[in-house]
Amino acid sequence: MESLNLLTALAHVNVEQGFFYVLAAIAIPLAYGVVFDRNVIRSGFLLIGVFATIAGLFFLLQAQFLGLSQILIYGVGITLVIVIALMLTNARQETGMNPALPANVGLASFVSVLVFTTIYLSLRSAEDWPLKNESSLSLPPNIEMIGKHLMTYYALPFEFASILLLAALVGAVMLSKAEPASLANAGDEAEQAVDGTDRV
Amino acid sequence: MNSAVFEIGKFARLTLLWLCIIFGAVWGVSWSIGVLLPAVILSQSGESGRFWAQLLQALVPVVAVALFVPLNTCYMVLAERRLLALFTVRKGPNRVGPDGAFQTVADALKLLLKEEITPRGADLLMYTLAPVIFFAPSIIGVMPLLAAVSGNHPLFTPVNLPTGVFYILAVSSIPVVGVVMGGWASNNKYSLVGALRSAAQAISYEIPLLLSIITVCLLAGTLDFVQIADNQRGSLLNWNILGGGALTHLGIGSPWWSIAAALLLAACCILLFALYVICACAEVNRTPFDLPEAESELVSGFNTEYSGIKFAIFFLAEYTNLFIVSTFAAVMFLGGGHAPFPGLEDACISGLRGLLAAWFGACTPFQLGWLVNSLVNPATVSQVFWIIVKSYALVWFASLIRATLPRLRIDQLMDYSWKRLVPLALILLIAVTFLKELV
Amino acid sequence: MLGMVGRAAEGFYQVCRGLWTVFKHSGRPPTTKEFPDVMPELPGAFRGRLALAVNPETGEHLCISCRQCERVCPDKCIDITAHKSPQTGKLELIDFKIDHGLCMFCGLCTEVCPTSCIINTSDFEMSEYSRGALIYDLKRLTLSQEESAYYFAKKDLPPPKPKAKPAPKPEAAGDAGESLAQQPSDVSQQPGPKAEE
Amino acid sequence: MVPEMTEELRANKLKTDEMLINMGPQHPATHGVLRLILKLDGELVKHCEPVVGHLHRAQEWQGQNRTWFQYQALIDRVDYLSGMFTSWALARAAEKIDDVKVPLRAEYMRVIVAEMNRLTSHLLWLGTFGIDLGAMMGLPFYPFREREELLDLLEAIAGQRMMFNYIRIGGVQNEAPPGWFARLFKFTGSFPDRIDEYEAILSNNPIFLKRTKAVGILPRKLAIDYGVTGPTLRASGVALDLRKVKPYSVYDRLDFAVPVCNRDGDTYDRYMCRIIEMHESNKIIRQCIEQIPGGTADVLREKRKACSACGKANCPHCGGDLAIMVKKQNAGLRVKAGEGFAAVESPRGVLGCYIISTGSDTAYRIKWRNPSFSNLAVLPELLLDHQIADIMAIFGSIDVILPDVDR
Repeated sequence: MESLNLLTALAHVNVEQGFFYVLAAIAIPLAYGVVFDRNVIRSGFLLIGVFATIAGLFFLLQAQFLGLSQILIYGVGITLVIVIALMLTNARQETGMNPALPANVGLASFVSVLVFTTIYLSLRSAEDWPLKNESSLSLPPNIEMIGKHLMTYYALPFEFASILLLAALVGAVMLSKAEPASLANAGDEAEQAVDGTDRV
Repeated sequence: MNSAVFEIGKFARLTLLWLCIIFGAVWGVSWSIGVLLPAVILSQSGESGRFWAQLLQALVPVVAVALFVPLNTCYMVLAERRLLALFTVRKGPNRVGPDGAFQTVADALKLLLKEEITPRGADLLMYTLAPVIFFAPSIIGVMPLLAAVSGNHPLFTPVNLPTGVFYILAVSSIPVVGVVMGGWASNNKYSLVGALRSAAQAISYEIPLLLSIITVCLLAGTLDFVQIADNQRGSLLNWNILGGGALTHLGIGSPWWSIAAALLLAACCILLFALYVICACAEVNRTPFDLPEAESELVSGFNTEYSGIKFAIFFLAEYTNLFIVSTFAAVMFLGGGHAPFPGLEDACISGLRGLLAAWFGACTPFQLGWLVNSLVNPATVSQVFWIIVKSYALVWFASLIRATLPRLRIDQLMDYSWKRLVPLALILLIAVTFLKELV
Repeated sequence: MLGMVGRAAEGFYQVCRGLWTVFKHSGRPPTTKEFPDVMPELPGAFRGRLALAVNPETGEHLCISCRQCERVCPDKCIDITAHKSPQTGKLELIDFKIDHGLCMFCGLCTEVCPTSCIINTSDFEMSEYSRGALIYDLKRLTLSQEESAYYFAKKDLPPPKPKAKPAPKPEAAGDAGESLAQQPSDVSQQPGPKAEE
Repeated sequence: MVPEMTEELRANKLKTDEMLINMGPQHPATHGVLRLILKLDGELVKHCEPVVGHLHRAQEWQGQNRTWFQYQALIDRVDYLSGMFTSWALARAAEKIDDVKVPLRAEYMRVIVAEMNRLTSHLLWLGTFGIDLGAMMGLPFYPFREREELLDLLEAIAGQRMMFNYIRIGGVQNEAPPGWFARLFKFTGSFPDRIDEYEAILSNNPIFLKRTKAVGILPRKLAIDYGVTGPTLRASGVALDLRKVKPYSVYDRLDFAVPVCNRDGDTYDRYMCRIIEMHESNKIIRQCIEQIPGGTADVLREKRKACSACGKANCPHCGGDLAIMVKKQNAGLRVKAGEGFAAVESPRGVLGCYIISTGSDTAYRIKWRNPSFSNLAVLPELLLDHQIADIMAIFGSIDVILPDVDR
């Protein structure tokens, strides 16, 4: 990353901007792939690619810690679990179905447009993004800074987040431990519907 | 008996030859494009050449890694085969080149020339991408290690990240994506099972590995490789494996609790090292944990269907990962590039300096003397020497483990990680934190 | 808790013991035999390529065309061509073919040979580019005098009687002549254990 | 533990897809060409169906179309790791029909070579068992080193390393070459130390214990029901060893123990059984060398030199014991009309041969009772609810030779 800095200083051109567009050009098709690829597992892998490019964006913003965490936790850990979960489901059944019913499409596009607009508007409203100018974040040893902020200024959100995660863990344990009878029956029916296929 | 000694001698000779090749090539190339070429450019074109000179200098780490990784893998594979041969009373490859020194080069060439087979029904994109994703992290993972290995040599300072340790940990978690991808994409059930196993294994062993590394970082108080290595300067007692200097602070008049704490800390750190070695073995799929490619069960696991250059890339990355993990351990626990005894390092440096002076000092004009001086810096050479000794010793130890231990089963593996290693790592984390304050 | 620590220590000790045992082996001489450079020392009983020995002293062919080997061969890989010499009325060997691609080196032919003519040599490197080349004819099968002497000594075989050839020949030839009719009962004049009719 | 987990899974109805895997016929760990059709739930084996017959060579039929003499040479190939035992079973069955009294020296020679062959078989099993468990590099080579020495010895006496064709109807093929007994005796002296070395690597290794203890438990009753024999049965607590139960040849004159575990045997017990058996076989060989009538081959040679008339069956000087075969065999070898069954204790279990002879030079009918076939039959029961990795451990521990299964 420092070498990147060096190059930036040397070239007298805005390399960062160039890199940003390159990363965006990779990320957007990948993201489309995640949505439109008919193969669920494949789109899971593409999701990893999306996260990786976003980590690259973090690097561009000099947020090393964030970028590395992004790779470590989202890029590999969580998405891999998702992919494995997808592998364990019956993918052939998924690809066999036709989700592109007109009603579904309409609803889905309505929701996506809504979400996109919301995010876009909220982003627009902030006129100046003071990322580069906030000296505390752009200092190289920013892990220390993040640690301090987490333990002092952001202590409450941090604790909330950890409680949320704990709850999620407990919930996961509960879910896998015992299913309600109704759910189990539903699962039975679902199984009967599925042919004994051996291909994942 | 004589013939056994003879075989060991042959192995030592091979090692020497290959180390000369690897480090000679890497050092020569990095020096010429990092020092010589920029000097020439600057002297020719003055200020306008500054950009190109600096660009070349910035490229040094990349070129060095690109050279180092394949050469190093060639040596490591050869060394492993020869060592396994030694352990199993055989001779090992000894036909290609002197004593079989270039066997792996020949093997690599053979792999490159082999037909690439894509199985029917494979997901071509994922199938092709998988080796790349598996290999890329091992290349970029080596980079921060370069600075630590070379004693923060000016050429490699750019890749010395303040968050080096964290960087390596993040990067080393990526290969498993390649494994899962390749295993799934090759449309083979053995591959798929291997990939799933690999994912489960990587995710579970990353936690104790991370915890053990975090503990060392706490002990050292930094995430910077060079600093961690520098903190262990001095002697064996300063190494992190013995508590990072806790023992040296003890004097005659230290209170008993301080002595006890220091000894306990040292014991904890040795345990920590054992923990790291176990987790690292699991992380790079070495023998007791080589389930993803368990040969007797899953044919060859995730790379069953790979052939030719793709397989070669998997192979390359696997050994590079082993090297990264070993060097990492050498820096984190075994004092980096510092000699185990206080006098030894100084003796190394002054001896080298004397040697250089004797060879070049008397008869060379100023210019050449400068070149030589920038080429061979005695302190750097000593540093590189010690760290290489340590990391290859760990690599050889991995070979010994591979020659001995059977493989764990997947549920036992997970059991072992979650029920033994994670609690142990947590206990050690807390213990080390407290003991460090006590000492 | 203490038990767990004890078990862990025990396991660690045992792993170290195993590692040490393996490590010790690096100081032992390798067992590898570098084959093309160092030829193995084969015992006399080794059943390698089949060959026809000659009398080490006189150089005359030992085969009397009795066809015992041809009959006993489980693979039927031996093919003998002989004819009755018009002059002497005795069998004369014309050609002797062994298909080594078919042979399984069981050594039965060498056991039944009455004159120790067909023997298993210690030669085992006989790869060829075609199956046809594995069919050895009389010329390729016949050993030189020195080789015959070597194998007679190595296999501890009784030396052939030098000039006793005319004496056993009519008997053997007669035997072989009858056996041309492929009657197994003819051979049973050298009976197995309790052969009976 | 694994079984409880599946119980729990079943009770909670957690849905996962079953996977059908074809293990073999080309798989590095199926010891040849066995095909296992496995239904997996995750990594757990839910159903296993062994498919045999890829190596069927009609060995029984060949016995009806080859003369006795020729068939003896072929039959080594049935169980290629212990050819001596198949030869021995055939020879004993034929001798039973024919009422042949085998010379005592030949009986001793048979025991020696057979026990050597048992050692080679067990050594190879140990090496491959290590491979099956993932000890890929170190362990397999040490047993193979010792096996090599034994095979060299067998080669010196029989002429080949695996297809011995040494034990014949009426005796053994030939006398041992000079110095053979001395070499063998020297080997048996150092061999127990070598076994201790293997044990230092494996027997107490925590990973090995985890992989083998309580894995693939074969209850006593199940083993008997399936007709399992050999070390696999003895590890399950049934003391059936023909060498002890129905001593044939000269086993009643030898002092040796048969290792039997007094519980339902798991993979570790089967491993231990074979390790101890190697020690016992070593002991048997040593005793035989000491007891063999006429002394070792070198002594015998001296005796024969001194006694000029030893061609006789009952030589007063060197005794009738010194013969190694009843009569010199040839292509016209015949066996009396009749039928008979004889069995020997091969490294894998009871190896039986049933012959109907009509008195001609070929058998009318030959039927083999191969231990591997029965031992393999129990495999699906053993594999149930075990993991993929355990398949190899269990399959390795019952020690099946595929040609022996398919004949």
